[in-house]
This record gives sequence, C-alpha cells and structure tokens, in this order.
Amino acid sequence: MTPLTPTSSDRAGPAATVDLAPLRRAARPRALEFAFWLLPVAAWFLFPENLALLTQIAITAIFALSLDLVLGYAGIVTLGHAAFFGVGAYAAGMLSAKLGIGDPLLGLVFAAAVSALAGAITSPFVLRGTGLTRLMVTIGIGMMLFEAANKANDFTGGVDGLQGIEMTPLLGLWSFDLWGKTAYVYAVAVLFVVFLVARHVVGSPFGLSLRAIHMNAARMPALGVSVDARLTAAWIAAAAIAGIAGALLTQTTQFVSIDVLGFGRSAEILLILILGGAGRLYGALVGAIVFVTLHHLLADVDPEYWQLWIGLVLIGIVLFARNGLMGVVDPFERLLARKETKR
Amino acid sequence: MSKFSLIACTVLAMSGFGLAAEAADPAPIKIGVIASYSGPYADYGRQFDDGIALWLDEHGGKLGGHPVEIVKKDVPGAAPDLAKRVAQELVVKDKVNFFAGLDFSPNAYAVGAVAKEAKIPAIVMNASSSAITTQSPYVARVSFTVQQVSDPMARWAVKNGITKVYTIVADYGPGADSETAFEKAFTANGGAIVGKVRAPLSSPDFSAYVQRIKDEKPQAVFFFFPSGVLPPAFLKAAKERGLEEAGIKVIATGEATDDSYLEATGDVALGLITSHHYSYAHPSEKNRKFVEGIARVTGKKLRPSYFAVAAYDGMAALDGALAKTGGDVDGAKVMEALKGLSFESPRGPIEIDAATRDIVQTVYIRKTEKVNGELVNVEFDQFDKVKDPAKQ
Amino acid sequence: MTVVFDGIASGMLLFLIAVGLSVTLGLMNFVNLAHGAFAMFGGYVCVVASGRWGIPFLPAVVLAALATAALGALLERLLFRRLYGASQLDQVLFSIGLVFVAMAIARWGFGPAQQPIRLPAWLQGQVHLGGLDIGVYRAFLVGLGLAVAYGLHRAIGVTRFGARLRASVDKPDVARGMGIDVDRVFVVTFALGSGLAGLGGAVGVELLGLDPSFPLRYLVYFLIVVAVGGSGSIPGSLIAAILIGVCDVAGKYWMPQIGAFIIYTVMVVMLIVRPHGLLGRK
Amino acid sequence: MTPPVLETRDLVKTFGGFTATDGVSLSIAKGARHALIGPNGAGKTTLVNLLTGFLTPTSGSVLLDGADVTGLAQHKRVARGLARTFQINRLFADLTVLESVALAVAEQMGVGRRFWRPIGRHGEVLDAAARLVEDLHLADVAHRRTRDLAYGKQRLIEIALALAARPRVLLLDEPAAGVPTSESRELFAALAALPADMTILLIEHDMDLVFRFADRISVLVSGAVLLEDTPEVVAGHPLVREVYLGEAHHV
Repeated sequence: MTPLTPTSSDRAGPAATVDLAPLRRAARPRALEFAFWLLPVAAWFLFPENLALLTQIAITAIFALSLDLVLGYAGIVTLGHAAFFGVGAYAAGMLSAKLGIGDPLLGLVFAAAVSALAGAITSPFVLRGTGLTRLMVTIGIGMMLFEAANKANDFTGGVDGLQGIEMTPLLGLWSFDLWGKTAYVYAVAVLFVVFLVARHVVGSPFGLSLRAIHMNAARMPALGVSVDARLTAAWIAAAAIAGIAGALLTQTTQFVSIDVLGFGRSAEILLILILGGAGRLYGALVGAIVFVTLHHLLADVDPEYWQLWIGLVLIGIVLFARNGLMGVVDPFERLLARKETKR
Repeated sequence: MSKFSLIACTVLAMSGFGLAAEAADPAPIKIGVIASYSGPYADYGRQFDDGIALWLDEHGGKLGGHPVEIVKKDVPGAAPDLAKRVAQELVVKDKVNFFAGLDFSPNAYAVGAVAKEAKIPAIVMNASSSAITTQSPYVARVSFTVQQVSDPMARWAVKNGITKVYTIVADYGPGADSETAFEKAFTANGGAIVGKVRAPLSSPDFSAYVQRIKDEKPQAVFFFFPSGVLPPAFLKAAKERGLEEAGIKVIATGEATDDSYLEATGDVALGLITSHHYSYAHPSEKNRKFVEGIARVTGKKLRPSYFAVAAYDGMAALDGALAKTGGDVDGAKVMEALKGLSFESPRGPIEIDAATRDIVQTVYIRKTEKVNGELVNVEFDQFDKVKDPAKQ
Repeated sequence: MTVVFDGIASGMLLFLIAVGLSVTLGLMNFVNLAHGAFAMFGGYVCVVASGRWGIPFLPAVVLAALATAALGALLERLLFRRLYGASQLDQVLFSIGLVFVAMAIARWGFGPAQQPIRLPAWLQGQVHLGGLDIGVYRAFLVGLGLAVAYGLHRAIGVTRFGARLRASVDKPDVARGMGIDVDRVFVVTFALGSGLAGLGGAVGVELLGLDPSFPLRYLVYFLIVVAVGGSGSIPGSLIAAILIGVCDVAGKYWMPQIGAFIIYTVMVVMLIVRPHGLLGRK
Repeated sequence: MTPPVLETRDLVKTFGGFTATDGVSLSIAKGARHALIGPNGAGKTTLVNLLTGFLTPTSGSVLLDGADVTGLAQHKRVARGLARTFQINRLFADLTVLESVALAVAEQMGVGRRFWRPIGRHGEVLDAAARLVEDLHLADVAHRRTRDLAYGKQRLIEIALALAARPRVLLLDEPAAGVPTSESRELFAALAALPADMTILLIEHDMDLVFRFADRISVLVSGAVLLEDTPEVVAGHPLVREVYLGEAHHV
C-alpha cells in the first residue's frame, strides 16, 4: 500500500487548472466603490445646510464599521458596544477639559488607545461564554460602565455632561465652525481612513480567519488557529475604532453626554448594522446613512410618532429584505461575478 | 432636504384692516423650540406648545410687534448631541432669532454653547441645572433651579421643628444638586442630616431604601426624584411600610407632585408636603385666567404644569425685552434687555436676575389635598424672592 | 429578615414577567425582545379593566393574561412564525421593531403618563408575623409566583405537551413525522409565553409602574433572569430571579452607595462562573 | 523498528459515570497506515478527540514524537504536525473551496495573523492552496461555495483542510462516511495518494477500505483495545468476527 503519486503540498510550481484571478481581483476596488465615495463630496454641495447631520452620519458609520468587524465578521453579537464608543468619547473629552490638550488628531489617537485598553480588559469576560450568555455579559459591561460614569459625577459631569471641551483648529489651520464645515470634512476623512483600514483587515488572511471562525469556530483549532486569540485581536481593534467614533462625536460637538455609554446607543448601532447588512462593510455605511436620515426625516415630519414608522420599517425589512439593505444587491453581484469568471 | 422640514406651527399676524395706515409688517420673528415631542417625555413638548400658544393667542400672535413663526424640533429626552445638531440647523438653515423650550439640562448645556457662538439668545423654559446660565452668556432662565426649590424646603422644615432628616435622591446630577442644597440650608439652620442615599434612576423598587429609612427613625425624609415613574413608586413603598405611622414625615420637591402626573400618582400623595414654584391651583386672578386660557386654546381639560407656565413666561420675557430694545432682535441687545426684567407671572412675581440671568421667584410650600374630588397642590406657606442658592 | 422577604418578593415579580420569556426564548429559541411589549399590553388591559370598567382586581388580572395570550397567538400566526427559521439577528431586529410600534400605539392610546392602579383593600398594607413586616401584596406575589412556577414546571417537564414541545423545537421534521402538529404546538407555546408576560405585566403595575416606555425599561432585567437561570429552565429562572431580587434589595439596604452596580455585577459573575446559566442545558 | 510517532499510555476518559475510553495504550509507528475499528459507541471518535486535544483525558497521557502533549491545546498540536478530519463535515459554508483551503494554508505558513496584505496578494499561499485543490480533484469547483457542493466533494475539502496543515500525523475520522458509492472513487484515490512518510490513523466503518488501506488494525470495544495486529490476523480473529465484522457485514 504505497502511494501512487507524489505528495500534494510538496509538489512545486503553480497549479495549472485552478484560476487564481477571482481571489486576486477581490482585493482591487471596484468602479461602484469609487462612485460610492463620491457621495460625501456630492453631499457637501447638495446639502450645505445639513452638514451637522451629515457629520453625525459619518460618525455613526465609523461606529457601525467597528461593530461590523466584531459582529459581521467575527460573529460576536454584542449589545454593549457603546461602552467603547463612550470610553473614546470621554477620553477625548477629558484630554481637553481636564488636561487642556485640544488637538483633535492627538485626541483621536489617545481615545483609540484608551478604548483599545478597555477592549483588552473586557475581552476575556466576553469571550468566555457563547450565545445569550455572551450577549448578556456585553450588556452587563456596558451598564456597569454607564453607572460608573454616572457615579463619578464630579469627574464626568454625570447626566449634565462633561463641559469645557475646547478644540484647537484641525492641523492648526481649520477651526470648528458653526456651519460644521470643518467637522464634516474631518469626520468624513476619518471615516475614509477607517474604512480603508477595515477593508484591508477583512480582506487579509486575518480577516478570512475571522469569517471562518464566524462560520465554524469549532473547526479552527484543528487548522492550528487559537480562536480566542483571533477574537481578542478583533475585539480590541473594534474597540479602538469605536473609540475613534466616540472621540469624533466629542470633538465635533465639544461636550460629552452620559448617553454615549447608554444601552440605547448599543441597541441602535446594532439595528443600523443589521439594517444595512452585516459582514460586508458597505452595509455599515448604508445602514448609517439610511437610518440616521430616516430618523431625521421622520422626526421632522411626525415628531410625535416617528417611532412607529421606524418600527414598521424595521419589521418590513426583516420580513421582506432579510439580508439587510445591501442584501438587495446580492443577486446583481453574483450575476456580475459569474460574467467576470466566464471572461 | 429642506422641503421635508416641517414648520409645525406657524402663527402669522392677523393684521386688521383698521390698521392699514401702519407700514408693512416687520419681518417675522422665528423661534426654534427644542423639546421632547416623542418618547416618554412628550408631555413636556406639549406643555411648552400650550403655554406659547396661549401667550400668542392673547397677544394677537405678535411678539414685540413682530409676527411670530415657531419652528418645533423634537429632541426626546436627554440627547445633547442631537440637541446641538438641531440647534446648529436652526441657526444655519432656519435662521431663527431665539432658542426656546429646553426641557432637559444636558440639552440646554449643548444649545447654550451654540447660542454663545451664534449670539442667539436662548430662553430656558425648564432645564434646572444651576450652571446652565453660567456656561453661556446667551442663556436666560424663566423656569427654576433644583437648588432654588430644595433650599426653601429645608428652611421650612427647621422652622416647623424638624431637625433630623434622612435624604434620598435619584443618583444623577440634579439629585446630587438637590441633596447638596437641602443639606446646606438644613444644617445652616441648625438641622442635622441623619442619613442620605442616592438611588439609581432605574430602580423601580424602593422597599429596601424605605425599610432602611424606617429603621433609622428620622423625624422626616426628604426626597427628590424626577417627575414621572419614581415619585409614585417611592410614595407607594413609603405608605406600604407605614412611614407616616412610624412618625416619619415625608417632604419633597414639587417634582413629586407634578400636576401632569398627580392624578396618576393617586391617593398615596395625599398629605405630602412639597416645595415648588408653581401649582396650577395657585390662587390668583392671573393664574385663573391662565388656566382657563390653556383650556381654551387647547380645547382639552388638561392641567397646565410648570412647563406650560414657564413657556408662557418665556414669551412674556422676550416680549418685555423687545419692548426695551424697541423691536430690535439683535442677540446682544436682547440679552442685555432681559437682564433685570421683572413682571407678574401666573405663578406670582418673577424677575430675571441682572447679574446671573437666572430667575428670582417665590417658592411655595404646598400640601397635597383633595379639592372637589381632585388631587391638587394647595399652597400654604411661601418664601419670597428666592435666588438660585448655588450662585450665592 | 424583612429585607430578605422583600428581595424574594421583588424577585418573584421579576420571575412572573420573565418566565414567559424563558418559554419563548429558552424553549422556542426565539429571541423575542418584544416580550416587555406583551407585559405592557397585559398591564394596560388590567388598568383599563379594573379602572374604567370596574372589574375587580383579580378577574382583571386573569383577563389581562388571557387577552395577552390571545394577542400573542394572533401575532404568532401573522408574524412571528415567519421568523422561526431566521437568524437570531433578524429576530432581534424584528422584535425591536415591534417594540417601537407597541410603544407608539400605547402612547397614542393612553398618553405618555403613568397609569394608576387601585389595589383592593385586602391586598394593601402590612401584616406583622413574628417580628417580620410583610407587605400583603408582596406575599400575594410570592404565592402567585410559586404557583406559576410549579404549574409551568409540571406542564412543560412532565406532561405530553411538554414532550411534544421539546420534540418540535429540537427536531421539527421528526416531530411532524411522528404526527405532532408542530404549528399548533408553537402557537400554543407562544400564547403561553405571551399570556405569562401579560399576567406579570398586570400584577407588576403596582410596583413597576406602567407607561409606554415600559417594554424597553425592563427588557434587560428580563434577559438577565433568563440568561442567569439558564435558557429554558423554569426552576432556573425562578432561582435566578430570586437571587437577583435578594441581592438587589439587600444590596440597596446595606450598601446603598453601589446600588445600581449590584444587579449587573451579580449577572456578570454568575455568567462567568456558569456560562450556561444555573440550570441551563448545554 | 522506528520509534512511535504517536503514543498513548493508559488513556482514560469518563463522562459522569460512563467510561468512554478505558485504559487505551496505542503506539503508532512513523509512516504507519493504522486503522481503528469497532462497533458504534466503542469510543473511536472520543479517542481521536483525546489525541487531538479536543477533549482532555481523565487520566493517562498522549505523546507526540515522544513528548508529552496531554495538556497542549488543539491548535498547538496542529503546529506540531498532528491534523485531523471530522466524522461529520465541519466546513465553512459560505467560503469557496479555494478560500477554505487558502485559509488553512495561510495558517500553516504562519501568515494567518497578517491583517494588511489581502489574501489575494499572498502568492505563496494561493499557489500552495491551488495545488492542493488540484490534487484533490476540486479544481473544477474551486470557486464554488462549500454549501453548494455535493457531500462527496465536501468530504474532499475536509481532507484538503487537514492536508493543508502539512501534517506528519493525520487522523482520518470516517472519511468515507455519508459518501455515496458513486462519489467514493475520488475519495479513495485521494487517500491512496497520501505521502508514504505521513503517519495515518484511520477510523472507518467501510471494511473494504480498511483492509485495502491499513497495514495495522486496532479493534476497540467498549473503550478498550480488544486486539491489535495485522489485517490478516484481525480478519481471522473469531472474537472480531463476532463483535464487529459480523455485525458490519449484515448492514
């Protein structure tokens, strides 16, 4: 009983019959993506009076991207993600209000670092359980942080919010204005950078392993992967990004309110991501755009009962558009992919 | 996007033909009202609307000779990032002349910052955190501060022979403010705080706290909770444990017997002694007309609360200020004119402090009683010209 | 000792509302975050029945439970059943949407204010039993909680219906093959879960209050009970609810400074020590 | 005789009161084709789980190349050259075949933690993955999603994932289970083509495959080794015929 052909993986040279092009191509940006990133530029000209709202969308999008990393890719369902958003928001706020350091970029870096630390501290607790248990631990951590911020009234400003934050001009050139121009450009630029990073991460071997863990975590150790180590890394990275989003909110509004840590924010960002479609990055962006805009319009049209409409929209999406809004493009994408393969 | 922006309530001048000699109407004044119109606190927005609508109804829809346009913005609950954004939009998009409303303190802080930057006066019609007016020079308050209504309660208690008090407040900023103000006034007048506790806002079950209070045997317990869910929950627990029978008096600030919630609170509130700046049962001619007027403009039999009266007074204050500036709506001039303004409100005489832009008013001590089958706050003692103690 | 009794009583109330969620989430594997909305519905039915129609308190509570069960059955037929096969995330999204709609409807129908409930005289006040001050209503809650726990435990753990339910959830196809009407089992179970929520909501008005924001305000507490107790375990939920109630009340009495932390700390510690809950199935 | 590559000493695993593995001492030589047979419930898969670290033994030890690895985590044993397949497919439903294999290859090459360069630009990973895909006759479905493939093809992915780890010791847990006869030829060919110096422990119900493939067989009954010998001896053993082969042939 001896083998008839040489060993598989020891054979040298490329394989003749397997086309590697589709995998190679996946890394390249597509035309539609360029078109998408023209949207924020177009918005600048089309809605000059709504820059504050647009800034809010950009910040929400960053937060949603962060959640997409842990939920959409790594598969950790969390209802406590506001914890890191809030830690970032307070970190940036304290840096200015308590230490008098008002440089926005420095604040971002500081907030990202502090949030990453918070992520590192919480990860063993979160990764311990699964399913409902894990979900409840994330809620518990979020709630405890909220209560802690409320208790530390004198330090955080409690429910009245942290006052006295002043931002120095961005790069020493542009100060934050009432129209929100600087804030908008700043937020969109940060969003773009975060998106690029996220896009690289999810397309890398690390990102592939996260998706694989999501699909079948039990198999991963048999491939030589420490699941906990990967999830911890993803958790910390997502915490840092959430912290950046929180810091941006602090810097563009120049105060911190305690609701940055609230359960409502955690629940809302989860809704936004699922609405847009989890596990595809653009779902996070589209979800943020649609949800915040919808919320804004409905609250304007019908301030008393907008919740009813939001609720109906959510139910409708689940019943008729299962994979979120981005799920709608799936059939087209597959069609496109098939054409490309044939070519 | 602007076509979606709904101007919910537009009150234009009803210029009579008899006044044809007058030149064309001056430009309308735009007021951005930021308040809760949805969610659990939607009643606040409605009360503001009622107060504003009544004042405009009584004054031919004009403010300082200008027609008025109200732009309502929904910021439900404490959501300062939203409030800030909305305020920015009101400035750059709707180009409002004044901010008004502001039910929650965090929102008022956020809007105060915008007001300062845009030099647009903001009239706080409820938010009661003391430092709001200190933070921004473009903020004037016509409502009250937590300290302002807590302090007289302490002085009244001492005056009536209560020297040992246990305090329980909601564990958040205003709760802490109330606790501090009460303790300061109480101990300064010779009383002693035998125990104090801050209960979490989310806590619906007060039995443990009440048991603790009962075991401590103070002469009275003073509590401060935001109006709504918590005061009735506390009162129920107090009744169930028999605090009254154990000889422990229950005193509180007026949030406990907020007119909007008093009927729902029910008989557990009977006999409760509270301190506040407005009761809809305030016995004055001005208030009688006010209550009737609210019923008239809304067509409903709802009690106006301190929100409605502050909104009404906020309009009166702006009108008074515009009378001083001769109709000039320039922010700095209006702010200057607001300082030291005093007039008669349905709640009694009020004044906007010239130095702090905060309100100076009478604080009443009331007892909850049943009058004609309805629970009302009956005023029986008062402290005149109370300033915000946190600013002294 | 009074403190411990109070803790047990508030735990019982928590159990009464949350046990319905243990049924839908734990046994049927449906992440029904709209559970609080059903409880709220029961509360409003009870308030209207006893306040406006003058029905005595106890029949009003029963009516609330039945009405909520009927509503649950209706919604199961119309909506929930479409989502049994869906991912948990979709179920979360759907049920949160339902919560928003329910809150808006409640506000439209009843306004944002708290709803008053008047207890009959025999349920008010306190009795003194050997140095213990026992609130009559709390004693009532404890009794009701124990009765519900026992009844449910019997119904699901021992009867044929329980066996069918477990079969239907674990292997619906096999169950169908065995001649079990799976659809009917699900609708009955869902109605049961909803009815329990309605019952809990009705008796909870007195202590928890009732207004349109009820479904979200207490959602986390319900989830805690189910998670700590172990998904689908009725005795587990009971023990968890009592544990949380006692820790919460005792904590507030002896360490009021850290009152708000206690419930979450207990939960996180419990879940780290026992990730599958006290009596959960793996 | 070469020293054993994989060895167990008095391995015991109990679940509550039930003893699933009862004092198993195995010794598998380098390059061996060792089969493990036994009736259902004999504890075969439990033994594999103990060997790979998916389960921790109640007592006894596992040695890999003479070193005690009893307490070592699964993924660390993989790094030491011990890979396995699963009795029931454990695959990545939404990944394509090539992606799945590339994932495993990337881990073997130690680039699995890299988070910047896209997988599509890791040429060495792609080439190795493509070769594996080709060798296992999966080239025509390389870009199809795993969930869309027939079971037989999915079995091949199982093996490809294990081979991607470049194991020195490979544990095959019923590789032919659930594969219809019409699709089993490719599978048998793939197994036959495994390199000679690779040590293989095979669990299998298909006796044809076992006797064609194995040069040594252990019979496991009720968690304990009943007998270990060459296929000829095992096939002729009366006890084996009674407890196992007889039963299997009647199915």
